[in-house]
Amino acid sequence: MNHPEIWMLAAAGLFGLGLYSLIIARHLLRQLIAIKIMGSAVFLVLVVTAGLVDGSLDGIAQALVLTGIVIAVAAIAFALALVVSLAETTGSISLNPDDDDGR
Amino acid sequence: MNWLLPGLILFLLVNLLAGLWRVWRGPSSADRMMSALLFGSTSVAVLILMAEWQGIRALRHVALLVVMLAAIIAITYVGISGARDKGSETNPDRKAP
Amino acid sequence: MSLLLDAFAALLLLIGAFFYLAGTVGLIRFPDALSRLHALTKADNIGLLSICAGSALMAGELRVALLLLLIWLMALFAATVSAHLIARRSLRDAEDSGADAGKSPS
Amino acid sequence: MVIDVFLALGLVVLAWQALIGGSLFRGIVMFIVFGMVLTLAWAWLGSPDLAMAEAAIGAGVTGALIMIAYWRLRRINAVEPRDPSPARSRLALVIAVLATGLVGAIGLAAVSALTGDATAARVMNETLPDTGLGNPITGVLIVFRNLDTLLEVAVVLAAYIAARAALGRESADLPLPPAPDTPLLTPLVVTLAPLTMVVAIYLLKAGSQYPGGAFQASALLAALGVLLVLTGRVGPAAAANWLTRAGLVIGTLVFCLVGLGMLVIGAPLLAIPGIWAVYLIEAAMMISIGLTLVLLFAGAPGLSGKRS
Repeated sequence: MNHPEIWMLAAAGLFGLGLYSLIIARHLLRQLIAIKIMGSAVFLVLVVTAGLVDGSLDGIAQALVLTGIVIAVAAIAFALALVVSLAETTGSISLNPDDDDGR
Repeated sequence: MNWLLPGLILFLLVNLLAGLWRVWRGPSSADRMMSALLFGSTSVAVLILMAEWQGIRALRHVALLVVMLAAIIAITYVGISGARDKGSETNPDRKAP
Repeated sequence: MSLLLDAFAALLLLIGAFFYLAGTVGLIRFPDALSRLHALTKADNIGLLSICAGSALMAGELRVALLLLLIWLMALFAATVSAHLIARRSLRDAEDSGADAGKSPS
Repeated sequence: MVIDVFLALGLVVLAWQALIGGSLFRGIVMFIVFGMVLTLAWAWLGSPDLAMAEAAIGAGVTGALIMIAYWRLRRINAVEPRDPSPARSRLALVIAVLATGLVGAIGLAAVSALTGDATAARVMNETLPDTGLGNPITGVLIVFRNLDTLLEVAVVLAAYIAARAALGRESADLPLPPAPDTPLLTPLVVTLAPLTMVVAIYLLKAGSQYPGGAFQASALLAALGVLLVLTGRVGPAAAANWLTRAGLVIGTLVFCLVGLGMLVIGAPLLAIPGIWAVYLIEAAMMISIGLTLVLLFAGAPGLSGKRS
C-alpha cells in the first residue's frame, strides 16, 4: 500500500458523514445506511492500519473485517425486520414520530 | 508500457463516475437502475486490469462474481421500483399484469 | 514477436477503453431512457470484449483466457436480461403516468 | 497515487449522496453503488477476499435487503418522517466534525507511528504451513481464531431467530414484489443457478489455498437465493420444514461437534485435527449462512418450492 494517509482521511470523512446523517436523519432506513457506512469506515481504518507494519496486507485484520462484514449484514437484516415490524404496528418509520407531527 | 494499465484503470474509473452523473440526475427511475448495468460492465473491466497490473489472479474471480451479481441487483431494482409508487394511490395488492 | 504481441494487446485495451468512452458519452448525451440504455449496454459489452481479449493476450495463459471468456459471456447475458427488464419497466412506467412519461416523482 | 485519491474521494462523495438530501430511493441506489466502489477499493488495496465479500454481501445482499424493506414500507403506507430542524443539524454538524477529526487523527497517528514488524502476523505466517492451509485468512478464521468464527455463525443464526421473533406470528409471510414477467428470466435462472453453485463450491475449495472461503461462497449462494425468490422460483413458506431447520443449524452444529470432539480424544477444545475438518466446517458454514441470509431476505420462516 502506497498512500495510507489518503485512505485514513477518506475513512474519517465517511465516519463523520455517517454520524452526521445518523443524528439528523429521521427515516430509519437512512439511519441504517448511515450505520453501515460508519462500519465501512472502521473496516477501512482496520485494514489500512494492519497493512502499515510490513507493507503488505495482514491476514489477521482481513479475517477480522471479513467476519465484520458478515456480522454487519446479519445485524442489518435483523434491524430491517424491526423497522418493518415497527411500521406495521405504529404506522411510523421513525423512532420519534412526535417531532414529525409537532412542527 | 508501465503507464498503460494504471492509465486505463483511471480512465475507466473516470468513465464510471461520469456515467454516475446520469444515475444521480435521473430523471426516470430507469436511469437510476442503469447504475447496475454501468457497474456490471465497467467495474469488471477495472478488476480485470487490476488483476493484470497487481498480479493478483483472484481479482479475476472477483470480476466473475461482480458480473453474476449485476443481474441480481438489476432484477431487484426492477422488481422494487416497479411497485414503489403504486402503493399509495392504487390497490396495493395489484398483481403484475 | 513478443513486442508485436504486446503492442497488439495494448491496442485492444485502448480500443476497449474507447468503446467505454462512447458508451458513457451516449449515456450522458442521449435524449431518452431507451436510447441511453441502448448506448450503455451495446458499447460497454464490445469494450469489455476488447479488454478481455487484450488482457488474455497479456497474460498469455489458456486458463486465464477461458476465465475471461466466461466473464465476458456472463456479462453479455446479464446485460441482455437486465437491459430488457429495465426497458420494459421504463415503458410500463411511461404508460402508467401518461403525459408525464419518464418523469420520476422523486 | 491518483487512483488511490480517486477511489477514496469517490467513496466519500457516494456516501454523501447516499446519506444527505435527495429521495430515499436515490439514496439506496447510491448506497449500493458505494458498496460496488468499496469492492474496487478493496481490490486496489490488494485484498481479493474482502472484495469478494463486499461485492456479494456489501453491495448485493445488503442492497437487496434494504430495497425490499423500502418496498415493504411503501406498501404499509407508513408516515414518512420529515426533515429535521436546522438547530439540531448545527449541533449534529459540530459532533460530526469532531468525530471526523478524531478518526482522522487516530488514522494519521497510526500511519506515522506504526513501523517495523507485525508480531502476530509473523507468528501466524510461520505456523501457517503446519495447518496445511495456504490462505492466511482461512487459517485465521478456522484454525487460529476459530472461537470468533464459531460465535459468528451463532450470531447469524441468532439474527434469524430474533428477526422471526420481531415479526411475530401474524405477519409470518411478508409481501414480496411480483416476479417480472418475461420469457428471458427462465434462461437467466437456468444458466445462473448452476454456474453460481459451481463457483461457490470452487471458492469454498480454493479458499484453503487462495482467496475465497466459506463466507464468500455463502454470500454468493445467498445472492443466488435472493434471485430465486425475486423471480418467483422459490417462495416463502409459513413454516420451516426439517430440511430448512437442519440447514439453519448445521454450521453451528458441525463446528461445535468438531470442537467438542477434540476434547473426547484428549486434544484442546476447538483444535482442528486436519484439513478435512476445515473443509467440513466451511461447507456446513456455507450452507447455514447462505440459507439464513435468504430467509432473512424473504422475511419468512421457511422456503417452499414455488411461489403461489
